[in-house]
Amino acid sequence: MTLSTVSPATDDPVAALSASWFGTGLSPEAVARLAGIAEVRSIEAGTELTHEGSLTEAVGIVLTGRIALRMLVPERGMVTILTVEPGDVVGWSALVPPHRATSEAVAIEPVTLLEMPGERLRALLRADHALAASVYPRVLQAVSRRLAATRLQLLDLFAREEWRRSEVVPW
Amino acid sequence: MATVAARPRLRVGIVKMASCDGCQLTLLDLEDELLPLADRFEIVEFPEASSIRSAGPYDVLLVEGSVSTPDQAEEIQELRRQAKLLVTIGACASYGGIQALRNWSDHDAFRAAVYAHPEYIESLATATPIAEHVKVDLELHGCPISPEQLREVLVSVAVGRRPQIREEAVCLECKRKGAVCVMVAQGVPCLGPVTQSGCGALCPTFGRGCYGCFGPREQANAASLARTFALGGREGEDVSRLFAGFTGWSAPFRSVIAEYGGPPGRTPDAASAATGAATATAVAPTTTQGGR
Amino acid sequence: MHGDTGGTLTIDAPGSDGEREFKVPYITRVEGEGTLSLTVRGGEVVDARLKIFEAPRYFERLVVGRTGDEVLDIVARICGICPIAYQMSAVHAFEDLYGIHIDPQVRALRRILYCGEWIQSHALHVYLLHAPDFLGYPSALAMAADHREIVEQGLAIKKVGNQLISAIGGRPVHPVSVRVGGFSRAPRKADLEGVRKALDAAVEQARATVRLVATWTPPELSHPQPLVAMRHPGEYPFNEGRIVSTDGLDIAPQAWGTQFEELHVEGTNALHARTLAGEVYLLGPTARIALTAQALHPLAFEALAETGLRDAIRVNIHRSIVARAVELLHACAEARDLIDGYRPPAEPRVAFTPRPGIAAWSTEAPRGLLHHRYEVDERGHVVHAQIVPPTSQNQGAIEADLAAFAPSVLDLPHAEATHQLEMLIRAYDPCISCATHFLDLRIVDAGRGEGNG
Amino acid sequence: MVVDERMPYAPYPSPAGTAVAAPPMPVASANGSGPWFLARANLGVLIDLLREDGRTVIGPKVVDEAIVYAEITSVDDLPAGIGDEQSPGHYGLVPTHDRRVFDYAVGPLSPKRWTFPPVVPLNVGRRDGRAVTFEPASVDPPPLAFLGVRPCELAALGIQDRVFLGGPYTDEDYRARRRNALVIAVNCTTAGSTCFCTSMGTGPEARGGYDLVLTELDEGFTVRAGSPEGADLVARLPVRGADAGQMFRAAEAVGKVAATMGDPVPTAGLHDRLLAQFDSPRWAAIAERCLSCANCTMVCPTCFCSSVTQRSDLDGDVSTSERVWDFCFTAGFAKVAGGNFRSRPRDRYRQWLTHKFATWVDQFGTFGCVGCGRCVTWCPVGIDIRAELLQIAPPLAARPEPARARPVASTPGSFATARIVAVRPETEDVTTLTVGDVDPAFLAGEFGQFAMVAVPAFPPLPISISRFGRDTIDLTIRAAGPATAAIIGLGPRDEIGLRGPLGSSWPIERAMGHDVVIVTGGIGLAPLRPLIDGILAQRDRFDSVRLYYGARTPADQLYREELRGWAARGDIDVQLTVDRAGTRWTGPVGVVTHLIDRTTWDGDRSLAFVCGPERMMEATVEALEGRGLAPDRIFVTLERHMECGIGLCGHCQTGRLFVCRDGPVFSLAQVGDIFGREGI
Repeated sequence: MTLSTVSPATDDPVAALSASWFGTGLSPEAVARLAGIAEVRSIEAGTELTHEGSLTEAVGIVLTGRIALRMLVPERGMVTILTVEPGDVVGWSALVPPHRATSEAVAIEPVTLLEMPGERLRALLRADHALAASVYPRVLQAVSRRLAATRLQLLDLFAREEWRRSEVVPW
Repeated sequence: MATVAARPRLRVGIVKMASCDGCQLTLLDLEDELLPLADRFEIVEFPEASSIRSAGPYDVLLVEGSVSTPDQAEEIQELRRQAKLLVTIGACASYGGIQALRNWSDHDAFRAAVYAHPEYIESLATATPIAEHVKVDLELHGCPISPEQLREVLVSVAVGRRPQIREEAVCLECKRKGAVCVMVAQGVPCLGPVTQSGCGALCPTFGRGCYGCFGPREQANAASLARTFALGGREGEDVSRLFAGFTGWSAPFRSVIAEYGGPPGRTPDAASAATGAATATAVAPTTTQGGR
Repeated sequence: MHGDTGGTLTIDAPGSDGEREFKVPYITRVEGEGTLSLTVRGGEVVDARLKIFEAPRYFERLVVGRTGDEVLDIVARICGICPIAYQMSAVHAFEDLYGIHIDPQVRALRRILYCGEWIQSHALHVYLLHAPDFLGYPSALAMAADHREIVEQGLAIKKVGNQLISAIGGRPVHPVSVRVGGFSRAPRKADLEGVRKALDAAVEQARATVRLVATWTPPELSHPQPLVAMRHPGEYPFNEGRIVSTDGLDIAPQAWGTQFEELHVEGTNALHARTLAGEVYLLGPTARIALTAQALHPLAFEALAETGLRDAIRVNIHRSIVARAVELLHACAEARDLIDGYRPPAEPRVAFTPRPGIAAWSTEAPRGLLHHRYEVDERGHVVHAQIVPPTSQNQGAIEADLAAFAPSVLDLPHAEATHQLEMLIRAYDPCISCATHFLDLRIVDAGRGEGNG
Repeated sequence: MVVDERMPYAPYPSPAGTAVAAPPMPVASANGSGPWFLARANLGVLIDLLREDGRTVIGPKVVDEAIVYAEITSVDDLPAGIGDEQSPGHYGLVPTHDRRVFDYAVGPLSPKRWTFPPVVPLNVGRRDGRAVTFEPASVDPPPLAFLGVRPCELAALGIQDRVFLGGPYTDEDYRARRRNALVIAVNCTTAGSTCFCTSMGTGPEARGGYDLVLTELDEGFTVRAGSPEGADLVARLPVRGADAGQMFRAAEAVGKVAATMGDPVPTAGLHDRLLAQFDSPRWAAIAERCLSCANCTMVCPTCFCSSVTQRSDLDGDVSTSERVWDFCFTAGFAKVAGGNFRSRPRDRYRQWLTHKFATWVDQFGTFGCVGCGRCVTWCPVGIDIRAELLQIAPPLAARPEPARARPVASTPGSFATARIVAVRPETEDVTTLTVGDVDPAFLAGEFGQFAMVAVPAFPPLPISISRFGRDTIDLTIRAAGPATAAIIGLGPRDEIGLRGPLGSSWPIERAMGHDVVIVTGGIGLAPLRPLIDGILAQRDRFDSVRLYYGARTPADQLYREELRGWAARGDIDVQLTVDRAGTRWTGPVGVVTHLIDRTTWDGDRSLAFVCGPERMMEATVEALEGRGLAPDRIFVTLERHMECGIGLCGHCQTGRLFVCRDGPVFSLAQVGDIFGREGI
């Protein structure tokens, strides 16, 4: 039901990366180095990318499609708490010890993903501080934005929302 | 500011090309201020009123009339060289005047229709505004010009300021006077909305439509007014005749006249030209002048 | 030619029989541009030519295709000094053809309007153009240095004339209210109050004018000429009356063409008007005074009598200034009477339907009889026009007078002689702008050594 | 936002003792203010009285084939049995076959000619060597009495009072002339085809600003006084009390005239509609016809522009200055040394029209137009501003604007009963009531306004109106307590009490010709639904339209069918998100900003309408500002405890605002730093 516009999928990692929110603003060198270890993956709808608690093997950037982050809630079953939309990062925990997934990630639409293996990416960033200096802020930005959004969700605004209502409850 | 005594008298010339002398006369019509003006301006050239002749130079040269003979075409060049400030006075000098109606016609046919011996007639095919020949510093419009505006020009030159001549439609003077619009209330065609003010909305206040003797005002939308006349049920020529007057050769009016089939009586025009020519070349003495 | 100065003496090449030529390359203080060239051989005038280099404007052609009302606006532009004369001859021509009978009050208004034109035109000529010749100044402005009160009096009278025209026609030059059938708007009595008051003073000033100009001694000349003017029983001629002459002519105002014509005259390039008998004749104040003085306003008649110059006027054109002054008084006095009797007409303008035919009429312009003749088609559009202004008719008389007058100045210093000749021409108050459209322009270069070869 | 830019009921009070714009005197003091009856035969007595008082009487008179204001010396000068016919570009007199003297619409002249004359001397400047002096011209206008002033002209006088006397600097010439003029008005019992005072709210009945007001009947005139001077005058007139029949016939005649005029210039939102059209191609089209001859401005009774001209003696040592009428259509008006700011006629016409109907409001608080129709009749080429306004800035096609009615019930305590015609559950706890038999004022309500809804025994609740039907309105209510439960519990044919419509509204007109972004959450969609209806009803008047809607869960989305329908149209980008969802939901999950963050559209040409919980709006505003939207183009709602709904109880006061009266819709610029601040 959404009519969101997405940059067309491509098999060329460089182009894909540069076109993504994550890649824009990175120096050509940086893009080249990251692209060097990246590959474009197509994922079927329904595919599980990670399990909650399992090792995160790769950092991905969603090019098209949508990935749901889900958690198991006792008595309520699986609950989608967030969707990762095109341009955003999935699997950031691959960069942060202990590299364990914080939720289950499931493709709820066919997804194309630009994927960078965690090991090699970490090695790359350790070796190249300049590259690290330009990549980590982006990762932080993605994470913090997600954090802020999650807080708003926590407020459960609509539940407590009193739109146009100032009812004085009579005793 | 220095007083008159201290100020040098400015040399003023008044000359004419093809015209009726009415605009020069307007200077003499400033009866109350004519002599005081003469105290401040040295009128070094005014053949209509003085035997003193001069070749300039002039601080201010007032030029009446349109250029319509080869001599005048030469003469105006020399006059321009002699004049610090060249001011044209009247519709002839600014727009060619009524005689510019001939500009629509084949000159030879026109001449033949008027003169028994056209080969004798030395005149240009067109009667044209001064500004088409030399740079004009200021144009005083009107047929004739407004004494007030003439006065304003002389005063402003003497005092050394820019003349205050309003750029607006005749309608503003008309409404300021509280006159009732003849076009809206009586259906009389009126050029006031597209005509430069200065006459004091004379015609509308005298119960007839403006015939544009002060010429088109800036941004004159003559085309729209003409359309309105046409919607009022007039035929092509009866629209063009409204604009084909003393300032008909001005660009805005000219294009309307062209759009509505040219001015009445233009040549070639089977009906009138033929008649005219016929009488012009007929034998009887009374008709030798007739054609003219 | 605006650079030329006064007259010049040219002695012909050896071998010619010593002839003198007087030239006034640019006649000043007249309406428009003209030149005089006079050739004298052995004390006898062999050629006198008043030539015009005023540019042609083709008026008879400009009115073709136009309606009566449009013609009124157009022909006014023939002359900035006597536009009303042109409107009057034209409007009466069309009303005569269309069988229009105008309201008596409209008729009165037209006389008042014409009075206004006579007043401003005569005052202009008497004080600003002609007087300097008598008092010896190049211009009225120069004259004002010594005779300011005279010039101011002239301007004051002239102003009243302009006020009259403005009150009825909106503005002194090219007034706008005259329409076929009447006026576009008739003034309310109140509109005339201001000028009515001014007329009291003007009448007195006009009286003084007659006395003043009567005292000025003109150059000697005794040369009576045939005179032509309009005459109307009981009123001084403006718009109506019959064309009469000292030779007993008496015809309707439409009938000018049956008794007069304009011809190519052998040896000149100008067209002159002549009676069918080939006579030259004189129009204007002189002729009117001579032919219909009895119709003058009593005040004017009395003033004329006082001068005792009635006969002198008849024979010496330089005296025309007196005739003009008398008419000035007449116009002021009559305008005053007419305003006192004026009641606004119920309808300022009567409706009419154009009909085809010949529309012809004559009226008395300040300078004399002005004849118009239009061929009109069934749409009321002019297909052909003829306009015969007074100056064109006076042409022959002017040259005849020059021939008669020249011998008396031959012995004067050349410049003075030339000046006197120019004076003579000015005495006619010639309106060259008016005349232009009928004068042949081949001699446009006359002023530049024409006659030398 | 609901500014009624039409003439207020009482024009700006004039400084003069006379013609003070007081609302009609209450019936209680009728003995002091009438109504009386003046027999036709005695009208002359009134004129004579005024002249005896030394006043020049300026009244209707036939001059040059038109009825104009001119000096009246006797009753015979009045146009008895003469009326007029007017249409764009045409005016003509016609016999009326009766003896009435005021049976015409307005002519080309108005009292402006006397209160703001075309030419007024300003001063005489003198120079003597080095010394200069300026001697101001003295103003000593003769005492006047205007007779036959129409209600629209009273309004015009009020407007010029505001312009010349209502600011920090005043025009003393105007003050003097105004003070010296007694105003005797006449209610309109006839209207020209070019009249539209009903639209501008200025007529056909005088509401104040007069000393006396007459209404013409066959046998005479009913008379009311509007000032002490008027009352004194009546005391000297041969009048008797008007009988009920006369009063009825007078009221009936005026009422009929109002009906014939209708509402040719819907003024709701006109200010914003017009300002949104600066770049309309229509201006050039008008300039094809417009002669820029300035006749419209000169016959306009409110246009007040002028220029100063000097006339100096031959030495330039003495010069007199005059103020002359001059207007935005003349060449010199916007000229500077460098050139002309409005060289093209299209610029001049736009300047005039937008001033009259928009910027005048910003400057002086009312329209600059009183609906007299003069500019239509006296335009030589017959340009009709009524038609042009509809062309350039048409009103919302969704609901043709009914004549504006003041709510029957607005003050606390007064409720108009309405009947529920349908009940529709939206979600588990949200229900939409469709309500009929409502006060017409509701049908004319504006998008975003709310109603106070009451059922006996419960406190009234402010409920936003979620749809304007032809003869019903929708109220979408969320069960959140006993009162809401009680309302939701009602069924068809049950009655409820309504007050309103109240509060401000979404400025949809300002969005015309722009991109529209609507961001909302939860039940915040309800007050925005009429806005969406309005936009979709004339989609072509707007550029891109985006709707971002967040709900708690898919099941909490309102109007689900309509959301699908909107998305299916393809001409509005509908993006939905939820805070949490089960596995069956394949749409986005997360807060609304989550949807905006990565979008690429450009906010320069956008207006945003935001409604939802304040925290959600804060986050949204941040995201929108990140998109380049200026604070005056972002509209939010404030939620406060509202009881009276009209800014009188104080509950909802927030900073300098009463949310119920000034809001609930505000531009971000309006609320400023109040927005999102704790504890205010």
